[in-house]
Parts: sequence; C-alpha cells; structure tokens
Amino acid sequence: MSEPLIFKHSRSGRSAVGQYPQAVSAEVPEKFRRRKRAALPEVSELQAVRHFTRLSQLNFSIDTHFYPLGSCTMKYNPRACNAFAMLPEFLGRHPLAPNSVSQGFLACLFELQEMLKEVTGMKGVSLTPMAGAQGEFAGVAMIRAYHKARNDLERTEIIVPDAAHGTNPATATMCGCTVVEIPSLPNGDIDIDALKGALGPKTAGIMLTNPSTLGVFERRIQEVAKLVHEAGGLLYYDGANLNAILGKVRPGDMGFDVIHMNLHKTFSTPHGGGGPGSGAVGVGQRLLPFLPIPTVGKDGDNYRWLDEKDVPQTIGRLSAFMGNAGVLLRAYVYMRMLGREGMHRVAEFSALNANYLLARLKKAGFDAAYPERRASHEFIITMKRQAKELGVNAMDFAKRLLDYGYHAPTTYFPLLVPECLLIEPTETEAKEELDGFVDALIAIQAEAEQDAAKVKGAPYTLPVRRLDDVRAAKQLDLTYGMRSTE
Amino acid sequence: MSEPLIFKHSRSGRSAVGQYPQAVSAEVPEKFRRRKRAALPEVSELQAVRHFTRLSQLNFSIDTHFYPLGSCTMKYNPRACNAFAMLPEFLGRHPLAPNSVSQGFLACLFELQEMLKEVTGMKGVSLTPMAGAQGEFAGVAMIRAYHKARNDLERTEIIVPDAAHGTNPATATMCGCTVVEIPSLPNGDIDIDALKGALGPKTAGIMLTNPSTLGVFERRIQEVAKLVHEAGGLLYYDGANLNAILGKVRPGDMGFDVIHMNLHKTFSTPHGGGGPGSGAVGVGQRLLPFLPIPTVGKDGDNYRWLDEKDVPQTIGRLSAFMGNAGVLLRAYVYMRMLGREGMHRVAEFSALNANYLLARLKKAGFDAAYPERRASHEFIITMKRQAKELGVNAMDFAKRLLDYGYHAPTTYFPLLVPECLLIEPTETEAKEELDGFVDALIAIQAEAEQDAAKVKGAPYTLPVRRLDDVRAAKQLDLTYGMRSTE
Amino acid sequence: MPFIPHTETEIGEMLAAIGAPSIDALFDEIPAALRIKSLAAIPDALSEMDVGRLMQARASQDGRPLNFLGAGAYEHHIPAAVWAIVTRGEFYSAYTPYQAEASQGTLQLLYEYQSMMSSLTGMEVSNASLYDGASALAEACLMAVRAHRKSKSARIVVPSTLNPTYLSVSRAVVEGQNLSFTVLPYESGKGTLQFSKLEALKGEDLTAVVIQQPNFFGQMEDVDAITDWAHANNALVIAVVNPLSLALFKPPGEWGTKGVDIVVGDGQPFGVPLSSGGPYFGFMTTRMEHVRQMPGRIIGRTVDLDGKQGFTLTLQAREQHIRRSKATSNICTNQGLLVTAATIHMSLLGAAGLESVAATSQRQTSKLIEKLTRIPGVKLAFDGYRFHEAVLQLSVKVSDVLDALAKRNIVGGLDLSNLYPELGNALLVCATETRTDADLDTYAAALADVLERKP
Amino acid sequence: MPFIPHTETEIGEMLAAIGAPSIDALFDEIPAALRIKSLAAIPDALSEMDVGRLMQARASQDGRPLNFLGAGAYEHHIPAAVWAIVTRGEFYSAYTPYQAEASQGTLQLLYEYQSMMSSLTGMEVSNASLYDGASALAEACLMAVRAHRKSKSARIVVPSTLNPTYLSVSRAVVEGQNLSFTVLPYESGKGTLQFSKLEALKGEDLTAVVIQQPNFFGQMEDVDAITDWAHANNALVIAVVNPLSLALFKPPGEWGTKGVDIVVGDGQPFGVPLSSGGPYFGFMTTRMEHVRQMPGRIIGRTVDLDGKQGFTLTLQAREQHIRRSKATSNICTNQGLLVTAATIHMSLLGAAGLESVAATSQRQTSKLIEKLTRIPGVKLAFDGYRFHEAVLQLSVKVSDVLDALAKRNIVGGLDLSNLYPELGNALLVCATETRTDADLDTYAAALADVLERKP
Repeated sequence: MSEPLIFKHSRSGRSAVGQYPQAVSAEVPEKFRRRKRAALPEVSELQAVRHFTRLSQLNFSIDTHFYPLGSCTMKYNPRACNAFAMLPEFLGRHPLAPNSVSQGFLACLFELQEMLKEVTGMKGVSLTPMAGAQGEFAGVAMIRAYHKARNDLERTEIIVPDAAHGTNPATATMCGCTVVEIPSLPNGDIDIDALKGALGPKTAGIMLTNPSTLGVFERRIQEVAKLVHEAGGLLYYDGANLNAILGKVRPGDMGFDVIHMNLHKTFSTPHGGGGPGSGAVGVGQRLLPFLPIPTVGKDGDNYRWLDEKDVPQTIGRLSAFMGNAGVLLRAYVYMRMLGREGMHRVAEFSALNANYLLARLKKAGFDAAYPERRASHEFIITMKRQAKELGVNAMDFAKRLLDYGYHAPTTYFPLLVPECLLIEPTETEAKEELDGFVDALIAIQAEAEQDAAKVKGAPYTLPVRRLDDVRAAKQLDLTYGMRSTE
Repeated sequence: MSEPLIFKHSRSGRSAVGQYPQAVSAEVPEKFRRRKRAALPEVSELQAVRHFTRLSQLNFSIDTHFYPLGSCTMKYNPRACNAFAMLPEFLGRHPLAPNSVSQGFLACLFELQEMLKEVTGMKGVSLTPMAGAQGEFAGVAMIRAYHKARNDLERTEIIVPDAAHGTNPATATMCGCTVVEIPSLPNGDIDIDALKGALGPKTAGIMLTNPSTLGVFERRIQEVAKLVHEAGGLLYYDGANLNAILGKVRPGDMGFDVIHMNLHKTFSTPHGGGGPGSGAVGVGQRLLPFLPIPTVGKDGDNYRWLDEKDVPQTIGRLSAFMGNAGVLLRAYVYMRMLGREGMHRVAEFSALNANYLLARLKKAGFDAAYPERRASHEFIITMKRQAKELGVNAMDFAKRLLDYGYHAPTTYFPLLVPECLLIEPTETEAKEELDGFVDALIAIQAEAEQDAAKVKGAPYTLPVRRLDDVRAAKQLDLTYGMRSTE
Repeated sequence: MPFIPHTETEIGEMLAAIGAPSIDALFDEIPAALRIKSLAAIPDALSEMDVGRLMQARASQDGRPLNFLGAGAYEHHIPAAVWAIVTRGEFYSAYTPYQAEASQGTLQLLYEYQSMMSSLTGMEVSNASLYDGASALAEACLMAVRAHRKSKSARIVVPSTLNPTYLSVSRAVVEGQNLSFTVLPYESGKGTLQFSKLEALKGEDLTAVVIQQPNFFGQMEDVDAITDWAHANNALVIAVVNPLSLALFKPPGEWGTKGVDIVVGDGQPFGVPLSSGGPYFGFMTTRMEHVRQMPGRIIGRTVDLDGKQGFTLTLQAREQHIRRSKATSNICTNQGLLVTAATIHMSLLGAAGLESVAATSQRQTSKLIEKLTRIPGVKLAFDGYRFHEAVLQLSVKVSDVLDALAKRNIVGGLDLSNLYPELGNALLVCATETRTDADLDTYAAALADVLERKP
Repeated sequence: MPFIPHTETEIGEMLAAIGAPSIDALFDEIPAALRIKSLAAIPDALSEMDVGRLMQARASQDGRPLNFLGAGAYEHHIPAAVWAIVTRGEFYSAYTPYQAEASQGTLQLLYEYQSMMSSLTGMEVSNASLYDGASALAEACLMAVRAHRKSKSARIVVPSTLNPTYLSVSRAVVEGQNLSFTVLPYESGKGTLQFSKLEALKGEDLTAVVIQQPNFFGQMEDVDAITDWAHANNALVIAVVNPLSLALFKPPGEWGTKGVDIVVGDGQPFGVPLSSGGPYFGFMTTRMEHVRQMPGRIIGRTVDLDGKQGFTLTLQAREQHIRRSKATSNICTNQGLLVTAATIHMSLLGAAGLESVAATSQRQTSKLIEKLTRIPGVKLAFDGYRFHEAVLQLSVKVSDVLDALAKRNIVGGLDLSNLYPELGNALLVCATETRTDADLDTYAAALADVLERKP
C-alpha cells in the first residue's frame, strides 16, 4: 500500500470551494501584494479526505498495535479525554477571554494543578510548559533563578548521569549551564563516589529520572538527595518515567526540588505522531517563587490567572498563552476517571506487565541488561550476543518485529547498553498481547539462527522496506520539487 | 492483515469498567431473573478500540477507494453533513419531545420536504420511509390505497420491466399485488407493444426507473405515462437512479404520480456498510391524501407534526417515530451546501463522468451493452466475449480490480445483460481516477489474455482470497460457537 | 463547484473523448419539453461555514431539555469510543458488503453482532438488522405466517400493552397481505395482559401471539404462562423486548418450557443516540429451524481459497435481489452503521456493564416514582414489578402539564390520554442511569409547582 | 479497573511467572520509608458518563460568547473533515515516527507540510514544527546566533510592535544564553516601526532584526526597507508572520532584494481551534544554507531497499537524542497532530481559499472599524494599511468596557492599556470571516450602550 503525494492529486483550478467565502478580493497595495500564489495543492474535498485517510492507514498506532516503546509510555488514550476536551465551548474559548467567561475552564486547570501536586508530593505546579523538554528547561531555569536570587552566581554545573535522556544535557546547555556527566554502576545504580567527586561549590543541581532509563529504581536516592542538598545543589526529577512510580512513591518525598511531568506519557494524552505533549512542572517550597506563568489561582470561589504581578520572581512565560491547554483538559479528564485508587494502579500494573515480560524473555533465553534487578515499568534486553554470534543486531530484531505486527521497542537507548532494546509494555496491555510479543521475539530468534539474512532484510510487509537514511541526509529532499526524483 | 474475533480477546472478569455505573444490583423476582449472563465479550476499552479500528481497516470505502458500484451512487459523503447532524442538541432530542422544544429540528425537515418537492416536481413529500425499499413499499401502498378509495378494487396488477431492481417485484408482492413483467427492447427502451398488452382494467400501476437500470434514458416516457394513465393506472418512479437526472428533468414532469428517493444515493448520506438509508416519497396531487405519516406542516411561524388527524386517509406509519431522522438532517445539509446551481451539476457531472468512462472503455475494446446510446450516470459493459474466449468472466474482472485498488462495479445486474458490469462513477470523482480505472481494466484484459488463471484466482492482496459461498450456505456458521471450527 | 473536481481543461478533454459538444448534449435523449427550466424554490448554495452556523442556530433553538421520556427510545450513556469508531470513513462510507473480500471489516463485525444478539436473546440465530423495532415486528408477523405452515388464519394476537405505534406500523406494513390482528385488553390496576381473554381464544387458529416484555407501560408480563399457552394452542410466539432489559431478565429463548420462536425489538438502547427517533435499528433472532424464513441480511463464516477464515453474506436466496417477487421481504439497505455502534457498545459494556446500566435505570425510575407520587395529585396507575418506565395518573390534563414543564426545560414524559383514554390523565415516565438524583429532584419540584399552578 | 485489562487469574499467573508473591513485592527495591501512604487529595474515580456531565457543565459555564479578540489567536472556519481525520487513531495515538517503516503516514504528511510552508513563506526549507509562535521566535533568535558566525554580539533588534508576549517568551527562553534584545519604538499615529531609530543603529554589531508583519497592532510594516537595511548592516532578518496573511501578502522570502533569513509564526489560523491557547504549533522556514542550524524535526524523502520512495527523519545529528549537550535545541516532542490539522486544512482550502478567507477577514475588520468609530467616544489609533486587526481608543477605561461587554456575552478585544500605556484607553479588535455583518452590528450596538452606560 502506498499513496502518492498530495501534489500529484492537484490540478490547476480544482478546489474544495464550499470551504471558503466566495467572491471577495482584497485591495492590496502593490508593495505588499503577493505576486504568485503559493504552491498549495488544488484538490477536491473527496481527494483530500481520501488522501489523508489513506496516509493514516500507513501508520502504526496504539489504536491499532501493541507499541512497547521504552521511555515513551504508549498506553491507551481514552477516547473520552478527547471527546470532552473538544466540547465546542472549550474549542471556541479565546485564550485571552476575560476570567468572567472562563470559570469552567479555569476550574479544570486549578484542580489539575492540585492533583498533580498530590501525586508528585510538590508544593506548586505550573501547567504551561508545552512538552517534556520545555518542562525540563523550566526546571533547570528555576534552579538557575534560585541560585541567582541567592546571589550564588558560581553554581552553573548540572550533574547528569550517563544514562540520562538526551534532552537533559541539551537542556542544561540551553540554560547556560555546564554538564558534568557521572557514570552508572554495573548494577544500574548511580556511582555515589563519582557523584561525590562531582559535587562542589559550582554545583547548581542534578538531573535524574528514577527509575532511571536503565529501567531500575535508584535505591540510594535518599543518600543522593542528601549529598546534593548538602553541597548546595538542587535535585531535578525528569518525569519521563513517572508512570513507573505513580501512586507508589513521590518525587517530593524522595527529596526532589523540581519535577517535570510528561502528561502525554503518565497521564495518557495522545502522542499525535510527535506531539502535542505537555510538560507541567512541579516544585517544592524553595522554587515556588520561580514557577513559570501563567498559573491558575483561586480567590474565594473565583478562579483567576496568576501572572508577573503575583509571581514577580517567575522565570517568565514559555508560551504565548497557556501552553497546550487542550492537552491539559485531556489529562484532567484522565485523572478524574482514574481517581485515587486508579493512580496507585498505574505503577502497579505497568510494573506487573514489565516484570512479567522480562521474566518470560529471560526464560526464553534473552539477555537482560540488569538480570538481578526488578524491572520498573520498563527494562532492557541486549542483543549483543546475537549481534556477535549471528550478525543480527537490535535494529534487525526491531524491524522484523514490525512484520509480526508489533511496534519495535526503543533501540540503542540508553547509549551505555550495547545493542539494547528498551521495552515498556504499559499497564493497559493485556497478558495475551505480551505473550504474543514474546512469541514473536522467540520466532525471530529462531529465524536469526536459521536465516540471518531474512531478519536483516526486514521489514517486508510494511508500506516500505528499510529506508536509506544516509541518502536522506546526503541528498537532502525536504520539499516537493527540491529534487527531480518523481 | 486479519483480526481475530472479538470473543478471542475476551477473558472472564475483564471489562471496560469506566463505562457503566458501579455497584448497583437489581432485585429481580426469580420468575423474571436471567440465570446466566449473555456471552458478550469481556474486553478492555483498548481492546475494543483496537479490535474495531483494525476491523475498519479491512474495508474498502468511499473515503479510501474509488467505488464505481452501479445503481448505488457511491459519491463523496461530505463530512459537514455528519458533523452538523451530530450536534449534541440534535442527538439528544427525544423523538416525542413537544413541538415547542423542536422548532429547530422541524424547520430542517419542513425545508427538506419543500426542496425535495421542487427537485422532483411533486406536490407532497413524506420523509418517513427508512430505506429505498420502504419508500417503494409506501409508493405502491399509496397506489393501492388510491384505487381502494375510489372503490376500484380489481386493480391489483403492477407492471414491472424485466430490468427492474429486485426490490420492485418484491415490493409489489408485499403490497398484495400481482407482478406483470414486460421485456425491454434491444436498445434498452421499454417494449411499448408489450406494455400495451399488459395494461388493462386490473392495472394498478407501473414501476419504472428512468434512466433504467440499463443505464439509458427511456425516451418515450411521455407516451408510457399517457398509456398507463389512460388505462387507469398510476406511475411509480424508483428513485434509485435520480442522480442521473437531478436538476435536468423531474419525475413529476415526466408524468409520474409517486417517487421514492434514496437520500443515501442522490443526496449523499452515507451508506454505512449497509444502511441507514432513507427512502423519502414524493407524490402528485392524486396521492396527497395517502402520504405516510408523520410529515411536518407549518402553521404561520410554527412547525408541527402532521398525523392521522391531518391526513385521515394516510397509509399509516412506517416507523416507530420519524424514520431515519439523522439521515434526513444529513441530506438537508447536503442540499443546502449544493444549493440551486449545485442541483443541476449533479446530473451534469455524473453524466460527464459516465460517458467519458464509457467512451474510453469502448475505445479500449470493451463491449458496451448499449453502444449506440448515451450513458446516463451509469452504463453497462459486458464480458460475454471474454468469458467465452478466455474463460474469464465478469466476476473475475471484478475480483481482480480489487487488487488494483478499485472497488468492483456491480456484477450480474441487471439480469438481462449477460456477464455484465454496471459502472457508475458519480460526479465527485476526478478524471485521473477514471483514467486509472480504465488503465486497470486494460491491464486485467491483458492478464486475462496471457494468464487467465491469474485473473481467475484474484484477489490476492486483500485480507482474504475468494470465499467459499457454497460452504457458507451449506454449513451454516452464523454465530460464534455454532460450529467447532476455530 | 462544491464537491465536483473537474477543471475547465478536463471538461474539455472529456467532452472531446466522448465526442460531445457540451455537457448539455449528454442529455440529448431527454425530450426537450421535459427539461427543467429552473429550481426556483431551492436556495442558493451556502458554504460549509454558513450551513454550520445555520444548523447550530437550529440546534440551539431546541436546546437540551432534561428528559424523562422513554416510550421506546431511551437516553443512555454512550461511550465516547463508539462513535469515534463508527464514523471512521471505512465504516461510515462503505457500501453493503457485496464484495466480501473488500468488506471483511463490516462482515466480521456483523457476524460478531449476530453472535451477541443470539446469546442475549437466548436464540440460535440473528439477522444483521432491520429498520427499527416497529417495522421489525411487522416483519416478524409476516415471517410467522411463512414459518407456521399449519396455521391458515394469518391471525396474530397482540396485547393492548404492546407499544401502540408498533401495532400501527405492523398494520400499515402487512396491509396488503391479509393478516389480521386480535387485540386483547389489559388488567386494570395491573397494566398487564388479561390472561382470561387469551384463554377465551382457545381452540381457534392463531398464527402467533405477540408479547412485549417489559410492556409499553413498563410492567412485566407473565411471559412464561403466555408462551406456554400459545405453544399449547399451536401458535408461534413473537417476543418484543428492550435488549437492555435482557441483561437482567430471562431471555425470550427461555420463556415458558420451550422459549419463543421469534424475538424482535429496537436496538437503540445500545449505543444509538435519541436523535429525534432515528436512525435506530431493529433486531431479529429466531430458532435455526426458521432461519430460511427470516428477512434481512445474514452473515456466515466460511473459508477462502487458501482455507483462511472469512465472512460473507449467506442465504441470499431469500433476498429480493435474487428471489425478486418471491423474496421473504423487500428489505435491501438496512441499518448497518447503527449495528456497528451497537456491537462496539456491547463490547465495551459487556454483560456486566449492561446489567449495571439496566439496574441503575430501574433504580432511578423507582426513586422518581417515589418522589413524584409524594406530590398531591400524582398517583401510580399500576402495581406490580416493572423495569424503567411507569404510568402516573395526574389530577389535571397531561398536555397542559407537559407544556408547562417544557417551558421549564423539562421533557416530562408521554401523554397517554389519547392512546389509553380509559386511564384518564395518564403520563408515561422514564428515568435511565443518565438521570441523577438531583435531576429527579428538579423534575419533582417542577411538577409540584406546575400542579400547584405556580408560575 | 478502568483501562486495566488484568483479571484475577491472570495476575496470579503473571506473578507466578515472575516469582513474586504479590504486586507490592515488585516495588521492594523502593525504600519502605518512601512509599506513599495515601493520595487523599485525589477524588474518587468517576465513570465516563459522570466525567462527561462534569465537563459539559464546566463548558456550559463558559458558554460561547461572540468573539472579537485576535492578538495572536484567530477564530476561523475549520472544515469538518479536518478533525474527523486528525482524530483517527492512526494519527492521534501514534508516536514520533522513529520507526519510519511503521510511520509513513505521518512522515509523508510532514513532508507535504514542509513543502507547503516553504512555498507559502517563499523559503526553501521548513522544519516539522515547533511548540508555538512565541517559542518559535525564541528558537529563531538562538538559531540566528548560531547561523550568523560573523556576528559576535548576540544582539537582536525587535520593534515594539512585535507581539509583547513573543518578546517575553523569547527573553525567558534565551535567558541563559547571553542574548540581548534592543527594542525600537513605533511611530505614533502610524503604529509601525520608527525607521530612524533603526538607522541610528548603523554600524553596530547586530545579529538579527525581527520584523512582525502584520504587526501586533494589525498594521503593515515597510518590510522591504527594513529587510534591506538589516542585510546592508550585516544582520540577519527574522520574519514573524501570520501564515494566513501570506495568502494576500508578499512572502518573507521576497521581502527586500534578498528576502529574509528565517521565518517563524504560529500556525493556529490553519485548522487549529482557539482552544484556550493551545495546542497550537510554531512553524519555521529558512534558506537551505541554514538548514543545519534549524531546530526541530525535519523529514526527508529517500528510497527503500527496493528503490521505492519513502520518508524518514533526517539531519538527526542536530537533535538532542544524538548530540545531547551540543544539540541545536532540546526540542523533542513537537506539535505533530496540529501540523496534521494544518496540512489537511491547507489542502482543503488551497491558495485560493486562503486568499478568500484572508480577504474576507480583512473586509469584516474594516466594516467593524467603520461601525465602531461611528460611536461617540471611539476612535481609530493608527492610519495606514492593515490586515484584520485594529487599535481603537476609547473615552473610558477599557477593562470596564470589556467587563460590561462580557456580561452581554461578547468578548470585545484585548485591553492594551497595560502593554502600551502611552496609547491610553486602547483596545485591539479583530473580526475574521466567521463574523457576519449582523455580528458586527451586535457588537456596535452593545459598545454604544456600554459607552452610554446603558444597563
């Protein structure tokens, strides 16, 4: 199955004419006037609908496939979240509408702030960051602002474990900090000695996710917190892995000063093929004055926006309005549907699924990266042995899984485990789905042993076979018409 | 691609528990109590969503494929029609709600009645029939009621051409009439001599569609009308082919006394994989007293339902409430978007597409059933020659077209053209889509000449290959668990 | 041109290929005198934006009153997932699955639906839907005549507690086919069939007896006794049921000693919005022995050329496009999209969920009755066990009360005074699981005000 | 358990396979002291029906006032087809297209989007989106610093007619990176950049000049002159544009003699509902020479093992997951679903449709100004050519007027008195193609009443 580019359906003079007002032309002075229309497609409504419907069918998605993509928490996105966030009144509300006609919307946001405080153990929450990376930015920016406000200007170093998400060091750099990387121990825990060595008067803070990207819980987190705080630094919690501990342990209780949450992971707002996400931040007492604006406050029965006047030390605004407001409504609906007991279950069943999958894979002969550890909501297997002995690497396994109808796990991340697959089943998948996935990996292993080339040539049943990424980067073809090809 | 039965995803105790109220149990007296729960699936919400999403992907549809199914008018179903018919107020309106809280809805229906009168040239319209076949029933029942009201009790014969849709004779029988079939001439017109022979004192009426199912316009329709009326009969117009003449000629002007319209064909409400349709009926002066109820009337500025009290001679009610009300709203939106000029264009461009396709196929060597005639909105080609010379019949061509990404035309209907394909492209398809379809037929013809078995084995690329219909009918397996298979 | 993709260039090319001078020439076989001059009564085209504004205005005009009306159409929660999937183009814009290979999604879903409905009703087979509950009953009556070869009377016995509209529709649909209906009265004070009147028919040639459970008043009939009586008297039994009630109540397949012969009803409570009365869908299930007399589409499981499981329309020899004047029915298009909704709905709710919805609806109706009958001038018409509807008798004219409630944005129920004049000022009310306790209080307060003629 | 499919039996089987006595045991590596005791502040679970009722009540509370506010977020008609397709599970619930073979739908769509945006802005390449218009400007400033190797100042010149929020966001985002912003005033009475102030910077090391067109007041800047001046003074030019306006106006790629270097803006006017401010999406296009400095995802066309066309993420070496602390940005998740909406929207409207929408919006705003300025106490702040926004000056305090209008169910515009105190009681208003003439009259009548202090 394939579908030509929309431009191939275009004919000069064709249009979906019912979609726009007729017979108005603007009088534009010559100096401002556009001379030649943009090369947008000219198609009928049916052609557009058919084209994009067919394109959609070329995708894997949660709604069609098991998607055990480690670190991404691809769980079911309840349809109710979308339906209720898209009520016409919410869709039609202008972001700058007066508070008097916004109480319903503001109530949802206020309550979402309160619920997020409770599940993270934080003192304040700002919902404005538009993605995890922006939440990270806000977090580190607040740490910076905190030290600056104390006139502690030398603190510009951010400690990051080698297993961290790429966004962590990138964010630290963006905030004008220097990154100090520390190693992990063979058992997956942080090297406390290395940490001690890294800490000092220049330490602004440390960025951690716990459980780490290695899929294991950092057991000495209290000691880490104590050390960092004693050194004058603050602790930043990367919420990418919050699903693993939701309702079990709270970052605030572990000693973290700031957290960002990926609402599109833990709180199940959709990933949308690459966003929108939402990276709400929570802070402890020390960072409350620095929260990004706007947030929602409550005076008596009245909700209102809080801005510079209310939070004069704020790190400022991160979006033109209130971040990804519609995403926040979806997260709010999700949390209300789960309720208190549901929160606890998130970690419980994501851990059950991950540990079960790990147990079955170990039993089937696959190599766990941390075989002695509990899995959190995810875990790592390494294909180092297969790569060496059979010439079939982690990517080959991943691509072949697509033919079996399973989305591939995350490959080659974290960087420090060779040939790794980071597998996160999430709590919304049924046991038989996990069993099917194990069976597929076993079958691929058998294929690899008998006919490695077959696995290396995968996938075979998708819209395209393996793509030439080198050509893509060398012979850049980024817009229709850039190259003569087709 | 395939998807197991939903029952295969079911596990005892599993459920989408957020979808229903908790912890209420009814006290049911033993004599009324259900003893064993029904064997409905027990699945999670994700499993249901994934299952049915995957099932949907196994279908061809207008939104994904060109669908030139003759006699079915598979044109684009504008998304706006669905969106506006599904406004929450419309969805929430109880069918028996008082008129005072129904004026908006009733206004739409009243205006739809008026517009349908205008495009058909009729004097009254009832929107209540729920499908074409029910509209036909209403039409013939009104003819019967008319004769009965005149005490003309012998008129029980309904004349039907041999090319008619199967519903025509079935309907006549359902109304307690006898069917008198008359032949078509080799040029596709009605055999007027045969008609004259069939007419008489027992003639209740004649059921025609014009253009006929042979894809050609009955040129002597005025003569037919005169003959039938002179014989004391009435003329019924089967609106299945109304798309061919919309805005060009009106059944009322041709002399028809009653018409049913397939709103799901001509007025583009969706087919939904087999309904809902809507078979609104229009009548001339003579049949006004017999219209099925309810209809919508207007007193001053007030709309209200008309019932037995207003139409005492009505043939009665055909549905519990107001037929497929939501379908009617879709048709209303469609007609308002097309507007006056748009009505004319329906026939014009459906005829242009059909005649172009016919011209190209004739040029490519295919045999038109009526090569000397204009196509209406559809036309017939016959594969009689291919069947005889190559052993590849119309069904083989149809199945092979699926592999080329085109839905098959209607096959083996009308019954009187051997090995026929009835092809209706509709006005919403673009020229390049028609060209692609012709190219596919040419390619299949070449395949048939070189390797007939390949064509006869088609399809190859669909979820299943050709199905064993004989086994389906002989070893009935109509519910899960009926047979031990799988 | 809205929805028409043709460019001027293409029109020219296409006409050239046809060999016609103009589009108008394509209609040259139509007698010139017949050609339309104008369609003056059709308004100008509106853009989608303008139609949207118009439709929203019309919708807002009707608003969203608080609803206590049932009478065959019930307001239930519909999971958001249902219509998100139903309106996917692949379901929404597909045709009847004549090309089975290109329609496996629809066909498999219909097979699953047939399985669910058969189990729910306790019968062996189901068709793939009819238009609505009322016309399904008409079809069931015709089917009973075909299936009961020994009965020559074509006489159908119906209780007056059957939904009156269902009887009207049945009469209209079978009008040309010499069926007759014998209507039996109900027991006053009980609102259920007067069994003695049935017994009085003993020995007569009856083709079938119709039983609605719960009946139009919401009361539960003694279905076991009626079923056994009918069978003992050589009549078939046609059950008319609310499918939701079957989550709690004995399925028709288990009524009496043998179970009924045909089950019909309206599937609306399963995922179909009230939507002013349609589109809904009628369902029909029966015993295997009658399958060839059943109208409507039926889907069967079979295998393909490679032996792989697949689904297809079967027993088409019954249908109009094959049998023409000898078909079991003229039905052709049915209500596939609504069946799609119902199948997803049943899958999401499951038997446990439907049970909970039914029980909650019943409980809320009980609470409603309790609250309303505390108001002076309101009393309950019938004793006995009921599902989620009840008949109340008011001290004043019902239509006036309903008008006054409508002004308070409440749809208060159905006025029965024309349909059952012997009941006086009778009002049929309903509360489903969608009505909260606060809603019930709102209604009770409004009704009290209205009856006290407060403004 | 909502959304959790595990049965008791399965839980037992799974724990047995793991070798753990209980689910709780799976958390035995977490120090006991840290374990949560309770989450008292989280309410009990609600069913979907109850949440739906709650959300509808919240939504109804806010209602649907008649809107005349723009200021960076604009109410336009969105074809019904757009979100029907966007919310299909295959788009809605997919992840970032890391596995290209399983994501061709999203990838091809993004490539089509890049093509459309490049052409619309008159630039060579586009990324696949950023968060929103404001943060896109921040990213553009950082990108300019990277791209303009000869400039050492990291100094960005911005007019005060730039959307003030865009400047706030840029300041917040670049805070840690030693950029500085020089803000230039506007010409009073004209509402456009005071060109002499720009000329006064001649000879200084400027990294980039930002131009917003139309500017925050809706006025059109002399973009050709500013662009040429900036280039002549060795500064890059960053254009901030409303993409809809480009249907009428000269694209940034053609400003001045060479065109600008980077174009950013908010894509919201293309198929994205107002939705309280988000999710929207930021777009960014640039010249080919700067592509490696561009932040965000970029999709390229390539071929597969069989030589078949396919699409994939490319130039990933710029990104955080490869470059980590040396990445061009920390951006990761972007706004893919909104880009999906915009791409479908642009395909449905086409250049002709966008032109018509833009022209109609401009016309309705002109009419609105005409009607409002006829009211005593209302005057237009600026002369000159404008798009679909305008600044009015009122005789009384704007916040009071807006409150009074809100009570009449009208959102009357943006109060500028805090942002631009020098303008006095200034109000920014906007009318798009969605505002009918009757709507404009409604506003004018209400404003007249409010200014006359009628109740």
